[in-house]
Formats: sequence, C-alpha cells, structure tokens
Amino acid sequence: MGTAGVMFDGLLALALVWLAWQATRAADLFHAVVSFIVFGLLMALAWVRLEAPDIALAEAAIGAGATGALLLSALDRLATRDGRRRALYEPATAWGFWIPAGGALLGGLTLAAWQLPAPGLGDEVLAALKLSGVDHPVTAVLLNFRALDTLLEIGVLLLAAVTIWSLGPAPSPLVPAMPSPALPALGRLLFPVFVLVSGYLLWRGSHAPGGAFPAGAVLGAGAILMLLAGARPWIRSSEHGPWRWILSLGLAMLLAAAVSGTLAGQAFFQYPPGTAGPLILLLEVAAGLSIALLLFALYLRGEPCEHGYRESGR
Amino acid sequence: MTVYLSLAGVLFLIGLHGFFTARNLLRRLLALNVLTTAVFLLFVVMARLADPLDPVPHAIVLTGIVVTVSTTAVALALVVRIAGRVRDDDADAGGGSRGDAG
Amino acid sequence: MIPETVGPVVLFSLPLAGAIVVFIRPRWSVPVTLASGVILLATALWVMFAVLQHGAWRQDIGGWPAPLGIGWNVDGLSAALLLLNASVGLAGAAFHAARPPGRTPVRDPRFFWPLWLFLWGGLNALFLAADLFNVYVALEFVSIASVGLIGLAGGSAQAAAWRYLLATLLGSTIYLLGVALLYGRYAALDLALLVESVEPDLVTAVAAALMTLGLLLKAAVFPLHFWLPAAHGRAPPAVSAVLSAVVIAAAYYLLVRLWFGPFAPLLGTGVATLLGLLGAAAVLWGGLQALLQRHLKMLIAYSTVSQLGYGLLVFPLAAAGAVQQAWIGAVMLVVAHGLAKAALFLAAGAIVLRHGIGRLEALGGDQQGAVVAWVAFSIASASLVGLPPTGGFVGKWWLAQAALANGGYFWLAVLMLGTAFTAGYLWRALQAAMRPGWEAEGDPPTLSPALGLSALALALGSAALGLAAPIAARLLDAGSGVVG
Amino acid sequence: MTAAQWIGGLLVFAGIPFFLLGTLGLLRFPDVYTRLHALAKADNVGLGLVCIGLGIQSGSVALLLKLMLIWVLMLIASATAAGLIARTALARGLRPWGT
Repeated sequence: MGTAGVMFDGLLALALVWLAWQATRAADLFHAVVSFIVFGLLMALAWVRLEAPDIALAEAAIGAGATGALLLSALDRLATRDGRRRALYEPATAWGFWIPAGGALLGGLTLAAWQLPAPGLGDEVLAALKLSGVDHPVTAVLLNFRALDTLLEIGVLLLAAVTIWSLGPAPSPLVPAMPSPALPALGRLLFPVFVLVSGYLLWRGSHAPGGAFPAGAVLGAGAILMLLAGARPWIRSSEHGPWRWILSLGLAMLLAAAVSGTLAGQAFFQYPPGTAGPLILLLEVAAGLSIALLLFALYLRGEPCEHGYRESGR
Repeated sequence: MTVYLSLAGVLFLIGLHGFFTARNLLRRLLALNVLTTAVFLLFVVMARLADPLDPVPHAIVLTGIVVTVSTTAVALALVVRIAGRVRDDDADAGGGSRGDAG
Repeated sequence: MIPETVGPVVLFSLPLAGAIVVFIRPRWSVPVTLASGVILLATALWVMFAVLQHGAWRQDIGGWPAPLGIGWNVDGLSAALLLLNASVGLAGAAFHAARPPGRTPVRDPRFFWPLWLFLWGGLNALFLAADLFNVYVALEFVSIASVGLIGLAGGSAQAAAWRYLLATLLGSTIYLLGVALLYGRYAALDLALLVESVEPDLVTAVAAALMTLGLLLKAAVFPLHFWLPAAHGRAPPAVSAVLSAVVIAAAYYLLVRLWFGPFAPLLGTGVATLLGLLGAAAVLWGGLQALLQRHLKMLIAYSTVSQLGYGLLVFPLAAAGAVQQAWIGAVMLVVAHGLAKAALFLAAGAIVLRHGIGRLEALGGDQQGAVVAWVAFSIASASLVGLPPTGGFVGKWWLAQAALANGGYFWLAVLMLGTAFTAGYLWRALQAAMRPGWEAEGDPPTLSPALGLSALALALGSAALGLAAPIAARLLDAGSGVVG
Repeated sequence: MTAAQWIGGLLVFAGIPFFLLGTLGLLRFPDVYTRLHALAKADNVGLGLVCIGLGIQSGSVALLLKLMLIWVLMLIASATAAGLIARTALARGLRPWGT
C-alpha cells in the first residue's frame, strides 16, 4: 500500500504502544482507564487496517464500548465507596521481575520466529462455503464449521451473568451530582437508532461483515446508555418474570439446534441439509438478543432486585 | 505486516510487565486485557499473512473478544465487592486463615 | 442399539441444559441436578464400556472433517476422567443438597446449582475436546464457573476467588499465545492433525513452552501454586472437592494430552527432567506445607499441591523408556487421587459442620454425627497414601515399576519421600479425632447421614479402583494415543 | 481525476485545519470550558467537511448518506458530552477562566 500505508501503520502502532503503556503505568487511575478505552478504539482502527472488519465492529462495540462502560462504572463505584478512593492494592509479587524477563525472552523468541509460513485455511473455507448456507466466510465459520465454539462462548456469557448475580444484590445506580436534561433526551432519541443499527447488522451478517456479536453489542450498548440516562434497571431476577428465559434464550436455542442434529441421526450440531441458511439466521437472532441482554446484565454488576425497583436511595 | 507483528510482541511485553508490577487491582486487569489483545493481534496477522485471507482466526478472535469481556465483567464485579476487604485480608494472606468458612 | 456416539452428546449437552432449567426454575434445583447427575454417571459408565469394547473413536462436530471443523476424541484417558467428573459431581451435589441450611454462609444457594451444572458441563466439554481453541473456551468456561462457586462463600473467599481468576486468566492467555503460534506455523488446531504435521523447530518449541507454562499455572504446580490453598481452603466443601479433584486434573490432563500427542517429538530428556523436577519440588514442598497447617481444609488443600507433583513424574519416566507403564501409573494415580481428595474434602466439610470450627485441635471429643465422615476420611487417606489394595497403591506401584525398569532411582526416592509426607500429615489429621475434645457448647447439630455417605461412596470408589486395576489398565491402553 | 474527486479532495483538505486548530486549542487553552469550545469546532465543522468530501469522492449516494448519518450522530453525541462535562466541572466548583 505504499509508504503512506506503512507510515500510517507505524504511527498507529506507536500510538497503541503509548496508550497501552499509559493504561498500565499512568499515575491516576481515571487516566489509565480513559487511555485503555482510547486504546480499544484505535485497536478497532488496526483491525480495519488488517482487513478484519468483523473484529473492528466487535472491538469498537464490545472491546471499547462495553468494557469501557464496565470499567468506568467500576471506577465510579470504587471512588464513592467511602469518599476517597480506597487503597486497592495487593502486594506486587516479588518475582514480578523474573516472569516479565522470561516473557521478554519468550517474546523475543516469538518475534524471531518471524518466518511463520501461515498457510491458513482460506481455501478450505471458500471450498466449503457453498454448503454452509451463508455467503460471508466469517459467519460460516462462526455458526457452521466451528459452531461449538460459539455455543460455548454464549455459554460463557450466560455463565458470567449468573456468576455476577451470585455475588450479591446489584448496587443501586448512582444519581449524577447535577442531573443534566441532555442525557435523557439523548437516550430517548438514540435508542431507536441503536435498535435499527443492530437489526441492520444482524441481517447483513449472512453476506457481509456483521452478524450476531456486533448486533448484540450495539443493542447492549444502547441499553447501557438508557441506564446512564437515568432509566430504571428494568431487568428483574424473579423466577416468574420473562427475563431469565430471554437471558438463556441464546444458549438454549443453540443447544436445541445442536441436539436436534443428533436426534435426526446426523452428527452432533449438523444442520439438516438445505435448512442451514434460515436456521443460522434464526440462531443469529436468538444469540444477538441474548448477547444484548447479557451485556446489560453484566453492566448491573449484581443480581437485579426481585420485583419492584426498591427505593433505597444512593 | 512486520509493524503489526512487532506491535503484538511489544503489547505482549507491556501487558505481562504491567500484570506483574502493577499493585492496583484494576490496573492488573487492564494489563491482562492488553495481553489478550496482543494475542488476538497475532492471530489476525496470521490471517492476513495467509494468501487467500483466512477467516478462521477472525472467528477465533471474535469468540475471544466476547470471552474476554465476560471475564473482565466478572473480575470487575469481584473487585468492587472486595474493595472494602482487601485491607484486612492482607493480614492473614500468609499462613493458615482464621476460622474458615466450614 | 444406540450408537455410542450419542454418549458424548449427552455428556456435553445434559449439564448445560440442566443448568439453564435450574437457572430459570430454582425451585426444581435439587431434583433436576440429582436426576441429571445419575443419568450422566450412567452415560459415563456406558461410554467407558464402549471404549473398552470398540476402542477409541473420534466424532466430527457438525459433520465437518478435521482442518475446518472441531472434533471430539473419546479414548481411555478421556473416558476415565469423564467418569471421575461424573462421580465427584454427583457426590458433591448430594452432599450440598443434604447440608443443614443456615450453618454454612453460602449466601444464595439457588445460584449454587446453575454454577455447579455449568462447571460440570464445562469440564465434560474439556475432556471431550480435541481442538486447541475449543479447549481454550472450555478452560475459560471452567474458570468462571469455579470463580463463581468459590465466591459463593462470601467474605474472604471472594478475595481468594479474585486471585484464582487472575491466575487462571493469565494462564489461559499464555496458553492462547502458544495456540496462535501453532496455528500460524501449521494452520491446524486439531490434535490429530498436529500430531502428523509437527516437526521440532523453534516456533513449535516456543509454542510448547508457552502452552506448558499456561497449563502449569492453571494446574497450580509448585512455583505457580500461590492461589490454590486460599481458594480451595475457603470455598464451600462440595466446591473445594470438585476443584481439587477434577479442575486440577483437567489442567494436568491437557498437559499429558499435549506432551504425549503433538509435542511428543519435543519431549527430550532435558524437558522431561525439568518437568519431573517441578513435580518432585511440588511433592516435597506441598507435603511439608501440609504438615505445618493448623486447619483441616488448608491441610487438604496443600495436599493437592503435593499430590499433583506425582503426576508430573510421568514425563521423566516416559522419556527414560517405560512409556506405557509410566502413562498408566500416572493416570491411575490422578484418578485415584481425584476420588480420594474429593472424599477428603466432603468428609472434612461434614466434620467441620459437626464441630463448627476447622482447627485441628478442636476436632476431638465425641464424634456423634460425624462417624461416617471420619470412616470415609480414613479410607480416603489410605488410598491417598497408597496402601494396598487401594487405587493409590496401584498407581504408585506402576510408577515405581516404571522407575525401576530403567534406573530412575531418584524418582523412586521422590515417590517414597512423598508417600512418607502424605502419611505424616494425614495421620496428624486422623490423630485430631482421637484427642479428647472440648465440651462443644450446646448439643451437636443434627447432620443428615447423606453428608458422610457421599464422602464414603467416593472413598470406597477410590479404594475399589485398586481392585479394578486390570480393567483400568486395559481401558487406558485402549487407544490412549501414546506415541512409541 | 474526475470533477467529483477534485471537489471531494478539496473539501477534505478544507476540513483538516479545523482538526488542527481544535487540537491546538485543546493543548493551549487554560481551562476545561475553553477547551470544550475548541473541541466542538473540530467535531462539528471539521468532521462535516471531511464526511461530505469523502462521500463525494466515493461517488455512491448510499455511502454519502451513511457518512452524513455518522456526522449527525457525532454532532448529537459530542454536544451532549460537552454539556455533561461542563456541568460536572461546574458541580465540582471549577470557576471558568478569567471570572
């Protein structure tokens, strides 16, 4: 791509290195978290440069967006726990020097191993693409060739939500010092756009970069924005409400599709011939919906209240 | 591509160094995320080096990003819960603990 | 007759489906968990017999062959560990269902059951997977479930859960870097494919070193074991049982799967001796620490660190020549240790419930209500120390024969010294029961017999393993994919 | 280089100084409120010019509309963010410069 491309890559790499260094060494914690979020956004740019649009979408929406929101809310929660920010330290392990030194050696070795031939599985994927029921290779790999990874990954997300619920009740959301009218207006205005964009991403997943993960992440980010804009956490943890069903919808649908393959006498997780396309779309909708809700549940950082919203003030 | 390969190496070292030398719990988590991003960068550079662009590492990194956000969320929920207890916990981090949880 | 390929499908999907059902309807937690537990145990037995008859087989997920798709391979080793997972899972569930409410500070039992079944499903997925990245996702699955279960005990257990989470995440990331290098070099993630295409060059050596470092961190081997005692000591009894018995064995299983599969050509005497020395250090240091502990559960937790060291002895003995003998001995030892250690933790849980406190001095006096637990404790100790005819003895005997076969006297000495340490600290725990105890305030809590019985079942299982040694030997021979 | 390429290039080129001035303002201005002003210029006008320029250069109307959507969303987001930051600064009692 000529010298301009290399220069751009060089600049991007330097910026990323400096931001990563800031994220771990910056004096003030807030400074570190902000530089980590910017690091996530620039990484999205790097993924675009490496021709990985799906990952750029996911990195921007999940890596910088959701993780950034989680970090900032955790930081906020730590600060106000008792006025000044608690000394949240644990003794840095004495052999802290040796492992990085070993890592440096290994890192150097890996770079010395530059001559990785990287044969890649591109040909096999393109050859089998026609049978996979979708046109976009990444979606084909995600939901057909390596569908077991996706099933376990949605399982990890649901498991993380259950683990966070098991840690204790969700702290009541913080009321900002001087509530500004602009944020609720933004929330009301933008949420339909979020839904539209995630629907579009979900639909185009079958033939272009997109699919369940970015769509779920964008919808999840929209839900977190509503919470920031002062909306009540409308998710309930009671057994009777619909929320537990919808949260586990993604994993349940994937598991049902997988087991139906065996019941139909074929291999585990094998889609009946000819129905791969629509079945994958159905699974994408279910996975996208439950990813959105699970990201929202992860943001609550605890088990939402059973029934009505309890008026427990701060 | 050599730029991104060396970037992956440097990010890996920063993440590893940050993980071990940072004393603040949140900062160790950030270093861990940087470490994971470095590994994903290596995967995608592999995909780019292959002559027909290889989609398998893309799917792997997508799965990895979602797994990383879940583990980070669990870790953050834990940090907030133990923020109050880290102080008195250091006292007995050494030998046997006091009356245990039964 | 139903094809045996349905077995792994049930083993993989039933725990996950059960976890979803239990998450949605907490009222049905105990019946659903126990019912699926029984079915899983039966399926694990059935798969084991299928492996005994037809030998190992491989299933392609989604019908896609190796380079593209993910595969499950079911052979002697995975069948044995699936059975271990099923038995410890069922016994732990029975123990937790029977424990008196209110005594243990498990904050919210209804989230115990979904986490328990998720851990069960994650471990089954791990033992079945033959794909390196699928193993990574299963490892993360197991890590988060374990953190959730440890954190349930609240208070200091959450701090222990935090250190555990950080350590396993670091281990997983380093492991993933190794996988990335391998994929870059061979464009293959499947173990069977890698076995054919691996040549010992720089990149493969670095990848092997990284993956081994990651897995050693997850298996809490000696220098990297800092997170284990706190996590296992403070978790609820059923949780520490499954953690010590199966989660640690999972990381060891992966190490053995890698070093006797794709990395076999790299297993030179240098690497093998290094791993052996790590194991020896773990055996001796863990044993020493366990001797010094004043708490029953911490004593058992440190014993896990030492017992795992025996497993690592398989590498130098195999490199020296007696591959088959060392392989069967090590796997038998790990499975016997898993059953015995789970029995120890469950028994310790019942005993601590009876006495209300975990320190050794306070465990004397009358043992009304915890007699079965102490019986289970002693049988499990016998198997751990390796008295004939228990499984522990058979495992150590085979390892000793492998050591004698080609002059590994140093490893034999490590084996004997470790056994002495084990006998030492387990006798110290048993001795606590004989001592005249304080007068416990108020009458002892009425404990349901199921607590002791679940521990007893596991202890007897570990002992019976010794009697079933020939079947076990045949099972582990059946397509264990051992090179050479 | 067709006419569209020229016009597009010119517009993008016209947008660059706004980003430059915005960054310069961010570094040089004394307090948070004035810095917010500088950043607002970079976001609103600079980004608008660049988006329209790229849209015209790309030649397809759909892409132009998508870029315009990006610009509108950025306008809303940066205006709200600037308002929030200013309010928080006031709440923390940060007196504007020169008063």
